[in-house]
Amino acid sequence: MDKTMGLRQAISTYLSDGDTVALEGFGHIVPVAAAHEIIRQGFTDLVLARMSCDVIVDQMLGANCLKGLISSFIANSSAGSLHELRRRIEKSDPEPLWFDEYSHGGMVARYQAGASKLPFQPIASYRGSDLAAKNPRIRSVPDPYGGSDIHVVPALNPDLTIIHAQRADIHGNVQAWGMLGIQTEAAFAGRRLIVTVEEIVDEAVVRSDPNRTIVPAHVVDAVVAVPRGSHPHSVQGYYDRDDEFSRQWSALARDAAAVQNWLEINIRGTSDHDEFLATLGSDHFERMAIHDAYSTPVNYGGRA
Amino acid sequence: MDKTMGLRQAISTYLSDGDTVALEGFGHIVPVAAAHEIIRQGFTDLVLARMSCDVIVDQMLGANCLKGLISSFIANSSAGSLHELRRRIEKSDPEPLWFDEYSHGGMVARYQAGASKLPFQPIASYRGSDLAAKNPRIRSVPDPYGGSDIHVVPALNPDLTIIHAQRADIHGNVQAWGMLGIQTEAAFAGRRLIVTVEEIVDEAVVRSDPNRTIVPAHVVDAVVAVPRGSHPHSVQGYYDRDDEFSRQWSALARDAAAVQNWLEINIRGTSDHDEFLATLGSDHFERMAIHDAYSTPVNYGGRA
Amino acid sequence: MTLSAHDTTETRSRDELSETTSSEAAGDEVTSSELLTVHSARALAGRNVVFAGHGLPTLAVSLAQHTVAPDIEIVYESGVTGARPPAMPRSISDSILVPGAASVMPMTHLFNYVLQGQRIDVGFLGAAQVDKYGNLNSTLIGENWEHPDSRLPGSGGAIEAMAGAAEIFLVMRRHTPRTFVESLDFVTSPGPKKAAEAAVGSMPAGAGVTHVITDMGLMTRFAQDEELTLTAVHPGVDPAEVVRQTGWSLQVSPDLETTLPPTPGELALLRETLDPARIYLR
Amino acid sequence: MTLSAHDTTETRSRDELSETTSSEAAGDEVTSSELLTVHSARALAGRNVVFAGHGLPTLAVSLAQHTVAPDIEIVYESGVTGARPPAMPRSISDSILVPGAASVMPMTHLFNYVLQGQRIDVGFLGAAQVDKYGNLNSTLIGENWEHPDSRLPGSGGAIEAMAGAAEIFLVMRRHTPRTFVESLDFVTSPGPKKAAEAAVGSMPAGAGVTHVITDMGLMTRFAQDEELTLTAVHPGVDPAEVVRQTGWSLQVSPDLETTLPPTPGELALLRETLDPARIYLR
Repeated sequence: MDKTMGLRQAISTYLSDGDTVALEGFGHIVPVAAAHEIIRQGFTDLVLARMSCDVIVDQMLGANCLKGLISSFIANSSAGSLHELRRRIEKSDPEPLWFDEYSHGGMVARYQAGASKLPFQPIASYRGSDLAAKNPRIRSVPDPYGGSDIHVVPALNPDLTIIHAQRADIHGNVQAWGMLGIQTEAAFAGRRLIVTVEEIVDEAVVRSDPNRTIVPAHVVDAVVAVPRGSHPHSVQGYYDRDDEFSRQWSALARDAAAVQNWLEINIRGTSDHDEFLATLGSDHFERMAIHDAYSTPVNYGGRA
Repeated sequence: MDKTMGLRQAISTYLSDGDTVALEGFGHIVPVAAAHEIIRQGFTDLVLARMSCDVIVDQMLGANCLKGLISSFIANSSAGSLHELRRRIEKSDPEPLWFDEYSHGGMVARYQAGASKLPFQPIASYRGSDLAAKNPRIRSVPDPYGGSDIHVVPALNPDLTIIHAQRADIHGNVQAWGMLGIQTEAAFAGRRLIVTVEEIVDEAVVRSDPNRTIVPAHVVDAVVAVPRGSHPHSVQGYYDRDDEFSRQWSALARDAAAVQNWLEINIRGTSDHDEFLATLGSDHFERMAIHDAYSTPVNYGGRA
Repeated sequence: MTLSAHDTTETRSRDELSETTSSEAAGDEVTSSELLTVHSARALAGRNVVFAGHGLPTLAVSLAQHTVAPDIEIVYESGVTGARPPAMPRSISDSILVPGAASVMPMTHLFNYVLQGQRIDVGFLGAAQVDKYGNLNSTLIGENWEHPDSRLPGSGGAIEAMAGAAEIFLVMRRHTPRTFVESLDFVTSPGPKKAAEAAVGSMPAGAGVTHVITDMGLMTRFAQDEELTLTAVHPGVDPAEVVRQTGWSLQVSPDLETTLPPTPGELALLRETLDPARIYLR
Repeated sequence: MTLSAHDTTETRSRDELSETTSSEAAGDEVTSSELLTVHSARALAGRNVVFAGHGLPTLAVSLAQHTVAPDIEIVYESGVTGARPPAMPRSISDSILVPGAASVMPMTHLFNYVLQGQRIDVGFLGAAQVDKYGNLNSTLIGENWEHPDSRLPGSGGAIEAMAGAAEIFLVMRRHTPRTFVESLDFVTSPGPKKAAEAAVGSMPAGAGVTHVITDMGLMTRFAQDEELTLTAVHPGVDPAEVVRQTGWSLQVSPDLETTLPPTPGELALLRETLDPARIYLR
């Protein structure tokens, strides 16, 4: 079944105001273009699930898309703070944000339970942490094998999950390499799933290496070709990350008005991701060029 | 650190009488040569953990290595019954066998809890099954999020896990492809880990494709080169399975004396795996030849 | 392991593979395997994701892809999806499934995310015994669980398929009072009614066994408390004989139908395209 | 995310990267980064598997590989093991870590099997605040948890590193009473003493913080109820000043030592081999 779709249509078809939406990718293959399209379409009252925050969280907050955040790390990687997010948490400026906070291990466990359709997942690391004291959704169960009670975190089943990957076939068999984060679990946990990819490839390419598939087709609702869809984050084998942008963002976002201005020009002022990329200038990606380093092929041969 | 070792030394170093030993591999990349070496060295009172049984279970039972079995499928794949095993269970012949029985999902959950150092893992599928009624180690915990009580299975942490794979470097970075079974979880769950491989390769080969690594070096105690170590099971890209042997086994093992005779000639009568292979005849593996089908290389390139 | 219909005991399967159906209408060259495969395939109309063993279920899904369900996808217990093997696989862990497949998942993904994760529309199972509510036994025959008369393979993934799949199709090669029983010797894979009667545990996600395909005809059930009902017999089969061969008082549909025999097109696909070596269709 | 020592607040790190140590003996060209890196590396003797962030911990592990611990292996929070990047990574999720690495694990394996799985000998952490038992705060500064004065990055994987690693090495760039506090504003990552006082949950597997490396000297603690003890000061540092800069009554070892300055060999390795572009060693 051909599940290819344009980004605009995919977002408008599978996302609704008030949804919980997971955008995953751990500093690599991040669905940035999809986040921008959510802003463009003016969605509101979303709850964003994202283990490790970055510029897109500040941007979605600035665009007033979010009423809540589920996360375990809320800095801008090593580039600094996310000031739009800090204003919301520290000063309720411009309004309060519901923040459901875990550790990375807790977020992994929540997605895993969600993907597995279990009500919760045990986790061993929360004893004595104020995080467990603060968050009423971190609970405990007895150990029927005689150990001490153990903490549990509830399943996370986003209404929509969006991930980005290097490639997929038109059916939605998704392949990725390099740092994989929690994408497979987030994909299976989602009630709906959009996958943006650098390129849609012939299924013979995918099928030459079936162990490389991180999400099988039957889990996918829409496959969207979005070259450079992860920028300013990297895509292994395609382009490097744009650290300069990430650093600039942490400076820019100290000023709430500057965030609004940036969104107006760069996101709301562009009709789609291609137009957004065009504003960066034609030579912008030269700085993000990579060298080639191909894997040694493995032999999948079997009985002829 | 160079962790390469001979099979005889690896087994004698890391296994003791009375241990729980996991031999995993789901009809593919099965550590058969390691099982034979356990028989040769005459270990006793072992508890074998193996999701899906096969000829090596019958052989280890015939050799009186096992006092117990932890499993979820006890036929000889589609080749028939394991008669040594059935004699033990149906008639306690020659003596009783402790059989700790689960479903495949339960075994997966047990290894997963073991690898994760959790006391147990929840599982949704056991409500109403006599398997849960029969096995006192299948228990339940309340759902602190308001659902019904849910079953749990206890962590499985074998004293020794042995897996087989296509290749590894001398440090123990293990790469495998094709059907992967529960090997990664069994490896992490083990207190000790031996990996047998078709070949030990230059680390540059492994490092050209780091996502292909199923077990990282720091988990591995010994790496052993054992070409054709999975025979009569297949190794993707190396050799096909020997269905004729598996079928013959189900016929042969109807007779307990024939099992003893087979073990005496083929295992106890050979000093190592090479000698065992030699008894098969030099043209035996011509029937197990495969065609070649190489994966399309992927680009791991990054910032130069 | 998903039980193909012929996996439950080794001795039964050999004979039955070569057994021909008694149906005159289908022509005496139609084997039992072909008959069961064709009716399994027809029942797959409208379904998308199937969990199945090798042999008959694999063939049924292939046939459905060519007929009633072009986009249907098969997931094997070994983690393989989208397999396009050059020849019939000999088991669900046959390496021949892998080259050219769309994905190979590790067991954690297959059992946690796909089966328990409720991603399967139809799971094919076989069993040594089935009761009127579609509860299945693939563990043992006999009264004494510790020392059964006959020890069978056990669950494999059958429990997870029953609990997680939206529906289960049960294929039973031989409809007898020993296989269609009033009371199972062991409940390996409980349907939702049996599960609901238990004290603890998560309720299964799906409807349990909804279709039974046998050498005599077809049965269905859809609601939790509904019994299996005979809805069709194969041409030439006397419904009274089906009732006699059933270990409980079998309900017969007032609208009982006679199945349409395999069409020349279906048989041609099976014999010439899908299993030309007749590895399975002996 | 593992906190590199300079990650906790952005404003602090920039200045401190270029700050030089006050130590005369080490030569005024020895930067604070170099001093902390060298002492972190020396503390890794005898350890095998380290969980660490980019920057200083990465450099410390590399230096240890060349000196006290040739076989030591670093595991990054992004799942990468055995990385051999051609240049210093800019964060733990820098794609430069991947080409030529020994493995890349998905998050489930990293967090469940490696960290919770107790496979780590030493985890490097940073923090905004530490108390006398090595409990760490990387979540917020202020009294009001809902509206803190300053909201910090949060746990990332710090809680899991603290609970699962055999030992934690804490790197604190600036030893002040605001960072070494009597009472944390928020206990993000509890050590085993704090964990033992809690009512529920699994006890941590490891010893918690055993080594603290600061710009003034070194502290250690090993037993659950043991306080951090000042065991060494850098050359020229007055132990009384360390006590004054500590927010609790700091125990000073009766065998207090003065650290050996970075050797020319260590400095040459850092500057010429490991970070020749001086990306981190500014």
